[in-house]
Amino acid sequence: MIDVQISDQPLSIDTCYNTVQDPSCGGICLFVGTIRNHNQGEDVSRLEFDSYDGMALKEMRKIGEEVLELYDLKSVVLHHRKGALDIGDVAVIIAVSSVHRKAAFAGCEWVIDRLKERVPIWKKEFRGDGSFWINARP
Amino acid sequence: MIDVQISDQPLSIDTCYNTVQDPSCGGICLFVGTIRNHNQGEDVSRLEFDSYDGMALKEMRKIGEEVLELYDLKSVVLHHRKGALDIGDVAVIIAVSSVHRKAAFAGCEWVIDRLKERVPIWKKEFRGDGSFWINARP
Amino acid sequence: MINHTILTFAAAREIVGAASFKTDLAPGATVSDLRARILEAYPAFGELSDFAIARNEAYALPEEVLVEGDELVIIPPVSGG
Amino acid sequence: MINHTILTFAAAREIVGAASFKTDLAPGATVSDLRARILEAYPAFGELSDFAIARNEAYALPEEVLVEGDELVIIPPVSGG
Repeated sequence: MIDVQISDQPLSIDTCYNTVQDPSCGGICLFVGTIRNHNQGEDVSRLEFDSYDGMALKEMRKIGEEVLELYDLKSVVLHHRKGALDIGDVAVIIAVSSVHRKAAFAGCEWVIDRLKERVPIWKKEFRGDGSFWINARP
Repeated sequence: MIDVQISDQPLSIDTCYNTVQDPSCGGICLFVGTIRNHNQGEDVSRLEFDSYDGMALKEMRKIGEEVLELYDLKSVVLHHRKGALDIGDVAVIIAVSSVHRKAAFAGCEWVIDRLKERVPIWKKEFRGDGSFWINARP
Repeated sequence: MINHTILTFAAAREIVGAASFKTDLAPGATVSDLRARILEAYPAFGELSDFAIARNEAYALPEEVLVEGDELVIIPPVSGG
Repeated sequence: MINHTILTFAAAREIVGAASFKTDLAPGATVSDLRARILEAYPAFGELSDFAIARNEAYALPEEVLVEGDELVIIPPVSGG
């Protein structure tokens, strides 16, 4: 099962866990990405996510389909926030369930790596030295 | 920070998440081990954990100390259930926080692997073909 | 000529100063041609690390031919997660 | 002779049929000697995949000498998680 969402409301770890939980699965791996108070040596005060929702959801679903083909997983959930976030807020949650834990760890890490590579969502950091769209400039 | 617990009450993912969450950390990896409805081709109906609490807590703390030395982590939490559990119940939760996600995944997996190797906790499965202390017999 | 509307997000929106802009290209023009037109109209795109073009909600290859009504979007380097 | 109480858990408790049992060993006896005594008193331990002995809440090495008052525990193969 694949569930992908982009939301302007706080994300719920419990919701993601409950969605992948399955009586046939012994291992669930979750990754929670939160807003750090620093980056590249600068203090970060807050953050904004812009998202091209239609394509982002399609890319997230493709990543879900690929990870179910590549790893021995039962279910995968990808939830991403958009809009304005403060330090400590949850930006992204990935949850995957598997019969065996090794596949759960490998699959979960594969999903967040791919998400950061190709899902059209953009992070703007507000820091001491100005505000920047991350990765935009060389 | 290291937090280890063995409990006869249901474990809470939120509690583990909140304990490791830190404004300096962008990545939190959690592993949730649950009771599967099958093992070695047999249906499992329920399960009991026996624990040598004093030593188990010491070994869990040692694993916590070692993982903080080996990986670039901020905090680690290991909570384990004991007593009688049903299918789908949470047996163990590991949560680790890190500035970077790669360390979070690697550290979390290292902890559950070590826990399964050396923490004196034992699982008895009640299945169609009888009840067995897992790993006890060749 | 075919009229195309190009949508912008994030750093691309800051460069263009709007959520979209219009441009026209000859029939048969490709994604690669659109890319050249974008750099011509807004040279500041040359200062980004890179950018991709999405066509109908998927990353487009340079040789794809644009069709009237395509949803075309400039994708600056992503930074989700 | 020194009296030792050996605690049991899980498969070990099923073999012994109790949460503990008593045994005495000569002063200077090691963990290895205790292991031999356990197998002598309860041959069924030979049917386990393996077992370890914990002394004062840590895995004990075979050559460690037992001291009166040690907390001694048979550790069958663990299966937590």
